[in-house]
Amino acid sequence: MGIKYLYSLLYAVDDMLELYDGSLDVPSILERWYKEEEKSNYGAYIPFIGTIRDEDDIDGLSFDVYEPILESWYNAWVQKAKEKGAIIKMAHSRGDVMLHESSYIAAVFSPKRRVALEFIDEFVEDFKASAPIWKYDLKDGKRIYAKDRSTAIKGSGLLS
Amino acid sequence: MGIKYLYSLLYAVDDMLELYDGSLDVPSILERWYKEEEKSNYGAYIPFIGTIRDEDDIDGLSFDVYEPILESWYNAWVQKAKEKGAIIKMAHSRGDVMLHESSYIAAVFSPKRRVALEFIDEFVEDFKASAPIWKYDLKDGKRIYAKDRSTAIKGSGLLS
Amino acid sequence: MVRIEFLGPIQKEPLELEITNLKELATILQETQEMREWLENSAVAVNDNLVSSLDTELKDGDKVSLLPPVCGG
Amino acid sequence: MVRIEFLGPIQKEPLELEITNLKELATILQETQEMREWLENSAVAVNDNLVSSLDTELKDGDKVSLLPPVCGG
Repeated sequence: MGIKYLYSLLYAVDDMLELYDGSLDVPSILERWYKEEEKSNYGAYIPFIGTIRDEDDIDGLSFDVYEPILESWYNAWVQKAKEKGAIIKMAHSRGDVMLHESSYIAAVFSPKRRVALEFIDEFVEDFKASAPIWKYDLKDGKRIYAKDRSTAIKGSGLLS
Repeated sequence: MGIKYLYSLLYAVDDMLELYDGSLDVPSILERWYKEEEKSNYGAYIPFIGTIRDEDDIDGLSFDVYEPILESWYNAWVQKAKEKGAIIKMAHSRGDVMLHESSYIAAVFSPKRRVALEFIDEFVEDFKASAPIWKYDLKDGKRIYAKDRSTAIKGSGLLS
Repeated sequence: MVRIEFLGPIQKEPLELEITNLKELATILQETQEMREWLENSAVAVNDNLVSSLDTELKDGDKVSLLPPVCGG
Repeated sequence: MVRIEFLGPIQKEPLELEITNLKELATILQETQEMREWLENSAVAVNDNLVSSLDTELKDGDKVSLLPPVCGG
């Protein structure tokens, strides 16, 4: 495990978190993941794809990622998946992603559908609540922290 | 709405149920659906992909589909999705699908993630419980009804 | 005449019957030993709409379908 | 020396402080008006592990990170 920086899609390693500069090439990631696990005997594959919506007059979003903690958060989920006989994959953007482009894919593969359906929900929700990624609106040439849509990580306020 | 028979991927119509003879070309279906809705301002896209597992010494599975009732079942879900501001797409195989090939894709697009995560679960579960499709194991050259894994449709037994 | 179709794994040719409701159909099909198990676990559609009452009336040209347990995906 | 890093939207340069636990860090940071709101909604990691106790001890070379509210995806 670890973090992989993918500027081009030349190779892939299982269980690796993929970080991309800018938007994700969704079809090629979904295809590569599908083919990586095609013979692994998983009956269910559920990717969740997040795309930038046109709202509040933004031009796009921008992301800061703190990799060391993202990696340990992700590795804990790899382990949780393993205990259920499942595997996860994840890709996320750094920097600017414009309207109608995608910035996030999380996926679960499992032998049976119930595990996959429940796991993708828990995994995506915990990602939203805990993954050390900060979102900014791109608006009028400015990069504005999306404070109102952000969630304090569990245990926040320790130093206050 | 209606059922579309796709022997080649030349065109696509929104909200149509897609039936294919044999296995599904998963990457191309996922890509086409993604591109169809790329500018529709949905923030979340969740496909569920079902793949034939190697178990019980089968060579593959085979499917019978009763289209008129599948179509009305599907259209009811198109309507339910619409009420939540979401859309669905679905593709399924008819006939034989071999090990490690895929026979089923159901997908939800919605503005927000919670609707999509809940909807894909309900949609796939109701599909399993209600869609008029029959599954057969392909084994030793025979086509054997998968009775033990099948579910009686709600209200069954009316004539007994 | 009402046409009766047996879907999926029920290996039975369609029937054409002079009946006016599902109760009559139930009586006729229950006479066949091989059909008893299917009757217990099959749903019933009239003209491709699932129905839940034996009193459902049938008229000339109607189609009744028996749907045994399903397993798509 | 312990290095203090402020992540994401907290626009503040890293600090190098001579402290031995998080309680001392809290006291120092609370003096800065601009930091008060961030302290209320930020989580704290020591050497990239999230911590939940002010008694967490710090030694020379440790790194403390402040993580404000997140929103990936």
